[in-house]
Amino acid sequence: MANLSVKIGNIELKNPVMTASGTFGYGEEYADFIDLSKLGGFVVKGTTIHHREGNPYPRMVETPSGMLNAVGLQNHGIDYFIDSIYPRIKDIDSQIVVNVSGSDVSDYVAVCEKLQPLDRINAVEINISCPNVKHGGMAFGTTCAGAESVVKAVRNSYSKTVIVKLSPNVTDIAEIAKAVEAAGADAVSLVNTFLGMAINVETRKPYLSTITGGLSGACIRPIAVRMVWQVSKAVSIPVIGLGGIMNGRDAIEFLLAGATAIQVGTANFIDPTVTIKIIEYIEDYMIRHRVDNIYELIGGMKI
Amino acid sequence: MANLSVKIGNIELKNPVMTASGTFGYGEEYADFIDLSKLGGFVVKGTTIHHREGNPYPRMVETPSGMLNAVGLQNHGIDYFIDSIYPRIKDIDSQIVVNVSGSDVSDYVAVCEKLQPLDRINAVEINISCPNVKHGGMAFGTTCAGAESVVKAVRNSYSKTVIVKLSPNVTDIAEIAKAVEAAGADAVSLVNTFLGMAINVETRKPYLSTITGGLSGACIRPIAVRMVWQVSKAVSIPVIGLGGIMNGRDAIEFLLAGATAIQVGTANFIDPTVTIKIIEYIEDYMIRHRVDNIYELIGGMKI
Amino acid sequence: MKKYVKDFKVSDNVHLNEQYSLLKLKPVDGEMPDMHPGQFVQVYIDNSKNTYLRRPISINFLDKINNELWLLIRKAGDGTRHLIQTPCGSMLNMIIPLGKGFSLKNGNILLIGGGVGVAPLLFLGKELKEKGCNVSFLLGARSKNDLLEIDEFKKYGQIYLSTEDGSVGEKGFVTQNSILQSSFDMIQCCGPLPMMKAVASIARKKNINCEVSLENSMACGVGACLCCVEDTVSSGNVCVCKDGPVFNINDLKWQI
Amino acid sequence: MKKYVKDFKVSDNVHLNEQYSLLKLKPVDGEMPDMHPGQFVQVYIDNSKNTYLRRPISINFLDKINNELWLLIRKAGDGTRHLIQTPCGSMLNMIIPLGKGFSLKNGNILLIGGGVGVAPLLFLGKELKEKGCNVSFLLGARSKNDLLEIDEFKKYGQIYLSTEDGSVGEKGFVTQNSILQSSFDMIQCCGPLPMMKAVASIARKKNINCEVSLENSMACGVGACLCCVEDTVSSGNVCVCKDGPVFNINDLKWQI
Repeated sequence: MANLSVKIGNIELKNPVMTASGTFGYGEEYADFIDLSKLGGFVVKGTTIHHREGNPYPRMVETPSGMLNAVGLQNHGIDYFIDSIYPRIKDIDSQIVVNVSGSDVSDYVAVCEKLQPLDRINAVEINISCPNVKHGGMAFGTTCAGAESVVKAVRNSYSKTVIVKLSPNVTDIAEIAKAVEAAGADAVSLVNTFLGMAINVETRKPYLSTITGGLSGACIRPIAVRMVWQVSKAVSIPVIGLGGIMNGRDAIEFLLAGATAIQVGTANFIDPTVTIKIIEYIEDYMIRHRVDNIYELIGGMKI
Repeated sequence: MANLSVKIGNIELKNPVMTASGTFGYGEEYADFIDLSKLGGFVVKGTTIHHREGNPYPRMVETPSGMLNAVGLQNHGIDYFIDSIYPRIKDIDSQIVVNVSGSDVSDYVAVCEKLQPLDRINAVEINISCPNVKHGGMAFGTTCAGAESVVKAVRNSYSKTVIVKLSPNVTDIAEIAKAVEAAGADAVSLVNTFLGMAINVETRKPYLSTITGGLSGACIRPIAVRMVWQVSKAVSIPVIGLGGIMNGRDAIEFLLAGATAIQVGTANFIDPTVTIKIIEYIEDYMIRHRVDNIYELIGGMKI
Repeated sequence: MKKYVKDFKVSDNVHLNEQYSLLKLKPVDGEMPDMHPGQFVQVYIDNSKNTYLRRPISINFLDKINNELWLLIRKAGDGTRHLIQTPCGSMLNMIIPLGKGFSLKNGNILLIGGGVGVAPLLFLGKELKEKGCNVSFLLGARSKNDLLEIDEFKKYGQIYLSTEDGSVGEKGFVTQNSILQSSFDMIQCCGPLPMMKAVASIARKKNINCEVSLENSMACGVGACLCCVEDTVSSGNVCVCKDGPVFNINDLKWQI
Repeated sequence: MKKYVKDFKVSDNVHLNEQYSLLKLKPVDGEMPDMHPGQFVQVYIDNSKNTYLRRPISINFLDKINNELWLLIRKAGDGTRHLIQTPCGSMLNMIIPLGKGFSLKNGNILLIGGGVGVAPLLFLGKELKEKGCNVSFLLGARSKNDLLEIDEFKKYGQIYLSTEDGSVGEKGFVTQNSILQSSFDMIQCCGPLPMMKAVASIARKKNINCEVSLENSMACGVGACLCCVEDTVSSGNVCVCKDGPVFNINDLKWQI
């Protein structure tokens, strides 16, 4: 049996297949469809220090091979997560990662400090790339200085694995990745959504209440693969690849480009069982290609 | 009859529908399918000072709702264009724009100086955003200083209309647009292609000979519309919008976002008659919505 | 109720008119999931270029005798255009069942439907009748030809019709129908938003318990993406796909 | 030759085997464009989610009597998977005709095809025969069941077969077939690249004029996008879609 396990910072994933924040709820929503313990890990949705109602609807519009969303980090806040959600999911035998967002650096720190004591949460994903909030979010992720400031502060207040989720809405994502690596990140995950918009030409109004939103889905995959390739060459910490992964082939493509693990996002909406199919595809691919260890595939593109 | 004519710099287009450089050859390739004189204008493919063989094949791979290309500015050079192609197309009753590329500033200047005397060429599109060439191209388009340097030099050597084609592979496209406006551009066109890549997982080789290529097609439209909206708010020169326009609805979407004219690119490959259908759709839309003058639609998104 | 991702086989495709098809579907594995009136399914459309996400379709009817699920499809976009043309024998993959449905109360119940909104009321009417309720259907449409499944509705209750052109039933909107003069213990409604709001305000004036079934642009259908929210009195933004699509009007922040 | 964007109606869809379908198409307006053997069409596939661009398909045959165009479709990806299932009566939009075809020479001509590469040779063989040529077909496939349209080919020339498993004709590759001992005035070939290169090297050794039909990933099909280039002796990078797909081997920079 091929070895699919990978290491991200100090956490070990039984396989490289994770789910992306904001697309998989708290895992529970998919418990009817798949055995969550089969996943390498899952990232629970963006959590902030205080409760957030998110943006008004409409929050979503379909686009060619993708979708725009403008949820705006709706969540009940970190205390509610710790008191009401964590107890329900903590016994799932998979790596549970909490995606952390904030309006300023102290928010990120406060949330991470509250997560520190939780036995079953051994990694956070610092979201400096949410395009759907007025303050913070992407603002931190589009400059090296902004990214550094958040990561340094979190690093000093959180001793477990720190993953930093990068924005693709930049000229040189490798530069940002190098900055967060220098600031002490254990891994980077990319890409978050692309800032986009769509207009209803009959009403002349934007489809989203916030005018712009985050583009995800298969449409962005070629750009995401390119960015994963560039970043994995630029940094020595593990890269978690995401952006339009719809099936096992796409997952392998990201691994070959340099990703140590991958996250499945929008594809969960189209097929709630897709993550399991991807794991099975990778196992089958490794047998077909006589690959014993998944690390032989990581960055294995032949030029 | 509604008035569809728009002005870009000193040139007047009978309607806002143009074709994008590199997707429409020299117009002739589509003469069997449509009456070229019905077009507002067409941009002939990227022309350089010297003949270029372009990149080795494979140069193209299909992606979800789009395609990656790595043509690499294959063309016979400006002299061949002037001697052999211009005489064949100069009598087409439409605005003929020449897309100009170069490896350094002097190349751009030299090509524009050679175009200056041509009666039927009254505008150039300065390509500072080609992702498929080693030198120049996108390098100029991703910094304000780089963009300025090319545009200033061209402006001083070419007296007709200068359109600058911008790269979307930047953090803040509005900043670049402001820089080229300040440098003397008469208009900007956006977006050029997004840098992307795709890997064949069975061979583990990239699909393109150049590894990365330019992503175009419907998949990028939401990002392109957002950038057109941002740029049109930031500059006072006309914006020509392009990026995944597949039909008349999409064209109207770009106009509402702030584009004064639009360019149809990849869609020509899928339907060689699409430009005419788009013009007819716009005419019909203006009747349905009681719009007498196309300028009522430009930037007409209701917030 | 447990949710499934299941393949169904199209056993019949009844073209009701230019705009509407009634798809009858059998689970390939023979096992029909439990479902409740007002719930919906997410259909995967395999052959539509311009359809990336699944399409939410409300459950029209559950034919327990023939083990068939009925979906009433209206041609809205490219996805549903392909869906109404689905040939018999072909497969459809669905996530089923989704959302919270209508409540099943007792007494004198009026079910109001407009356009394709009549779909969930057939299944609901049947369940209510079997429960011993006195069911009345008030169905509205633009014109006679737009009224759907009337013969089916007749099996489960009294029928009252409104058409905008008066080609059948009373002329005008459902909200103008004289049946609304009578009193009911409960009104359950599905249709265009303006119609549902008008019905809701009548129900509120007459102090009748009222439920409506909302639409919203959905991605996941299971409450994971938080795209399809509705602002509620009890808990702020909740998911129409998971906490709805059926809401009691007292929990909505509608200005009515 | 003038190019058209034209709607065709599928008058017949012959499922040759699990992998292949023969589509017979009539122009909706009744007017069949002029075309030449070796040219191709760009088919728009309306019902495939994963097909954004048109698909280039070489012209298999032009049935002038029935005013029908034949396309031989091999199931390669999602687009062709849908294409081979196209029901009779449905419409296909095509750009037609595209590219430069085979030259029509005189004398003793051998047409070599492998797999789906046999497609253009049927139309070519017919035209050559009508021109008075002595036509021989050397057709290769993995196995007996993979050989296509043999009865059609028989109408226009001598048939020589090669199968890798020897289930019919000579065992081995077409390049090992004994017919290649004889001499010809011209060899025209279409098939997998390794096969065409092997054929080209034999032709060169025996100093036989030889044309091959190339594949390449195409977008526009009309020479506008410059994606599908082949490096040539005469003019460097040229478009396979416009200056090909048929090339004389002497103009190719193949190492043979």
